[in-house]
Amino acid sequence: MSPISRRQFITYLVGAAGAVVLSTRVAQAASKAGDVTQSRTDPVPAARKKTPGKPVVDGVETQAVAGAKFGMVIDCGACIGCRRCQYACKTENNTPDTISPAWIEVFGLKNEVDLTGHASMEELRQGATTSYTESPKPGMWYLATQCNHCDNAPCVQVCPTGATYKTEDGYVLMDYKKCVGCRFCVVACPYNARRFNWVPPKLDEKDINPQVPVRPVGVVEKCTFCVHRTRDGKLPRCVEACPVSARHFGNLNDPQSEVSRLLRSTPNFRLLEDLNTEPSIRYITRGRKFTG
Amino acid sequence: MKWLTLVLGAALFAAVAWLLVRPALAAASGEVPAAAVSATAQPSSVDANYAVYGTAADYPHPAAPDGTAPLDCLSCHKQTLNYHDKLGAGNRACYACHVSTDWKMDTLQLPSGAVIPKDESSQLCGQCHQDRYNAWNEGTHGIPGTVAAIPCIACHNPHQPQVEFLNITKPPMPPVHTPPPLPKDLAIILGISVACLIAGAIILARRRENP
Amino acid sequence: MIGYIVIAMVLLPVIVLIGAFVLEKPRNFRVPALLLGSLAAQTAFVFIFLALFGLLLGLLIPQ
Amino acid sequence: MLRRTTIDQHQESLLRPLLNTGRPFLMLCAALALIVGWGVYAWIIQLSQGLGVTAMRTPVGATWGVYIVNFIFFASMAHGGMAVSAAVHLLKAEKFKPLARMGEVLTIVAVCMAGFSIVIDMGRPDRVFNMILYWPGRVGESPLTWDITVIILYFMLSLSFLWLTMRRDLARLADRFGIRGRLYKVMLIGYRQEEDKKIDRLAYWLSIAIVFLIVMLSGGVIPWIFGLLPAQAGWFSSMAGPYFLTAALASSMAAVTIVAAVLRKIYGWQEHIKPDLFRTLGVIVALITAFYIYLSFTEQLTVNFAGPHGEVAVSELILSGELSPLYWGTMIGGFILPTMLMLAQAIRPKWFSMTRTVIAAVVLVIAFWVKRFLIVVPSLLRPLLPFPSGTYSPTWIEWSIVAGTVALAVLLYAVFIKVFPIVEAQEK
Repeated sequence: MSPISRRQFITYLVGAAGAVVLSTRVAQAASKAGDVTQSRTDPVPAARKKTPGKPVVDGVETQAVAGAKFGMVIDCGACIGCRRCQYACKTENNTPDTISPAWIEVFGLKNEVDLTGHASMEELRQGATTSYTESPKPGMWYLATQCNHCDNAPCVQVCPTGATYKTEDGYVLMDYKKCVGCRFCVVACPYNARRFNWVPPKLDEKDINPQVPVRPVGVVEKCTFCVHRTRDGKLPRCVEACPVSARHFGNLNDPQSEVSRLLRSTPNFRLLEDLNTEPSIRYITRGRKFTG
Repeated sequence: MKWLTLVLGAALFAAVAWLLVRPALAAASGEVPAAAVSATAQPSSVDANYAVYGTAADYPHPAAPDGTAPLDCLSCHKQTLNYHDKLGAGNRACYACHVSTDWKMDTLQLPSGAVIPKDESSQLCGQCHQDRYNAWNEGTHGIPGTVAAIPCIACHNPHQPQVEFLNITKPPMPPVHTPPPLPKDLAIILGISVACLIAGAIILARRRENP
Repeated sequence: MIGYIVIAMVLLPVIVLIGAFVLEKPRNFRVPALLLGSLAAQTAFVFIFLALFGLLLGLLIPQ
Repeated sequence: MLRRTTIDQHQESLLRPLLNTGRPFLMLCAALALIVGWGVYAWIIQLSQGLGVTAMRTPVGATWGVYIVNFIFFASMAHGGMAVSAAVHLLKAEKFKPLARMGEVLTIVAVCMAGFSIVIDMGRPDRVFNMILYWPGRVGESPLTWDITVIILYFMLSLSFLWLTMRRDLARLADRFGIRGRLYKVMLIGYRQEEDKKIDRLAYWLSIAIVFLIVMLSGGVIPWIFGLLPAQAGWFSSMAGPYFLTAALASSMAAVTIVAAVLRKIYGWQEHIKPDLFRTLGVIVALITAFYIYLSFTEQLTVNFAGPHGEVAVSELILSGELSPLYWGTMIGGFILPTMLMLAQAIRPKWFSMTRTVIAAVVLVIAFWVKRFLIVVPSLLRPLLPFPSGTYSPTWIEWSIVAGTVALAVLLYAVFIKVFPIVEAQEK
């Protein structure tokens, strides 16, 4: 007679496995809580809890941050149009050369257009450039756009397979494995933030960031707010790369976060607000820090 | 007396610890160890420069500087200074920032006389542009700790600080994919055969109608 | 959620009309059975066709 | 006895497509097959190299192009035939009876091509089954899912309708043909003579259902793909439904006119299909097109009078911009002139000419294809954010695939008339 029956043994085994998994999780959570980067912005609230279940797709194992709603503040008064964010994003997110422009697009807009007199979009368009002349140029201002991670996202609404979805912590993400490439979301997005893989991506093996999946041909992709970084308490790559601190990222639900403080203290607006998309990117025109 | 010993000892300990730890830290973050850079810079970095810009023979500097005689920069370098010409006349303007004896140009000199490595040039700019340097330190041009902060000279040419922006704009995005060309021969053959078939069909049908 | 209304708006009248046809005199078992059978068979066919077609195209598309 | 022979001869003439297949027919089929083959070749290039071989681009440029235009075009082509058929069965418009099945077959073929066009437009056609797989979760929101649902439903109802109403003829012919007869017998599963009465009722009720589905498809879910998107100026409109429905009915009735005229000419069915029928069809098409012209006018008037920036940018592009030659050419040469011609024929019967009517119908069908292009593309070329103006001119791959689908539709139609009786037998 063995001291324990087979059933008991299995029960113990399962229990032990569970305990190991649990302890690893706890250890991970503890280590994560400790290593929140000491940056100016702390995107994740101090009492950061992970909701169980719902492992996130895209090959990135992250989980929604409970109680958080991430958002970005872009200061078009500070932006000098250098497109460093665009390039940083491109390398961080494995965007191939065939997707052009990459996920971020920076408009250079002429100052001569009298904005207070309600310039028409046509006037703006005529005065606009997305060409990469040396910047900043006198008489130009710059407007950086990317996926707005709308709360009421038209792209999520129209997707016939649910390949794009809104997460509880504010991201609009893509499941590249579900996407059939109908591009309905592309035409539904008023910000033209979505990109399509018209041809198979060509990337050097050494340039690939292993944290971000490489998208196959024929699927739609877009800015993810660097979900693989930001859910772990880091900043999106574009925010890090900005040489003039025109970008700020954080938890809009946390009144102490930098974005919340900025939005409380500064007048702000969102793009195409009348379309009721509720974007998560807000724009301010605070200007440079040291102009005083 | 007891307190003084304690404080001095603590300071000594801290300094030693700092000297030991700093290179390790710097190495970990991929930067050139500051302690290793002195007025006589390491040969390796000079070699690296030569690898890029040419050989030692291409540089008609004193082969073995004694470290005392100031160099006559302007005898060779026709550097025009815009705005920064107020730093001094002739070579004195160069010495305002560069170490007068370091022909390898690896070091810079603060007004206090302290020598700093070239990589920390922003500190030198801060000697006059204090407010901007403070803002820079606060992270206006990159967040300390996450990515290397972009130094002043990344954008502002130190010799022409007002007129020239250096290397700030990233190049244009690469062109998009172009569709493959039409296989003309195949298309012509197909067009002719389709036209012939349709014309033939119509002619035959006509003939059958009115024989 | 508006979609459920749209689909109900499409499907309900069609179901009602087919129901009217089935129940109307002259009563007949065969024809309604054929109609419903053909609808069911076509649904199955469309599903299977799409699945197989997808598999076939999967061979051509660079993965 | 004599009278019976005439009726038999009369009936017999309707079977001409089944009885004799001449060399011209085969040559025509070969030509069509060549075009289809060319389209398949282009499609294989597109599949293996990605949609980058088209001229579609995003975000600057058109995200949807001629494939979606083709989709709307074919989906709308599906309606005229069914409308004629429904008129026969609901309103007892016996005059149109010879056209009923021609229209039904046109519907089946066109719906197939519409579905195919969507698959061609997809970046990952190998995942087409995902649309079915995730249907339950997405049907609550996605207009494209509604679209797939209604198109499949429409296709199934039309096919069932065609099959069940054709069985009477097949039963009569099953013994006359060898291989085809065997196929007929398979399709005659469970056939009894007495089912004909019930089939008549089926035709009646299904006609109502199908007319209803026409409204829900071309006046509903297809325009809602466009009309529900505030992101695209020029699309976002509650008028999209009636606008698309009118275009669908006009273009597909014109297509029925063409098909009927061609078959009448080739198979000498002058006794069965009277010229008067074409005049009536022409008047119907002309009236619907006139209504469409009116709708186009109100659309542009609304946009330009109120003048919202995005809408005006799109309107400018088609009224005075680079697409204006296409727009005005379509409106004047494609819509107004044929409409006036057909209406003139209605007023003065002696002006009527078969050839002119058919040419006008052909022009209308092409014009409606171009008009769909002018609905889909300009809005995509004028985004709401200040992107530079993109352009879109389809590549040879796109034109080849479009030509291939059109040729495939004609080819399928040609095959059908060789396999099944295309005209319902008249009962005297």
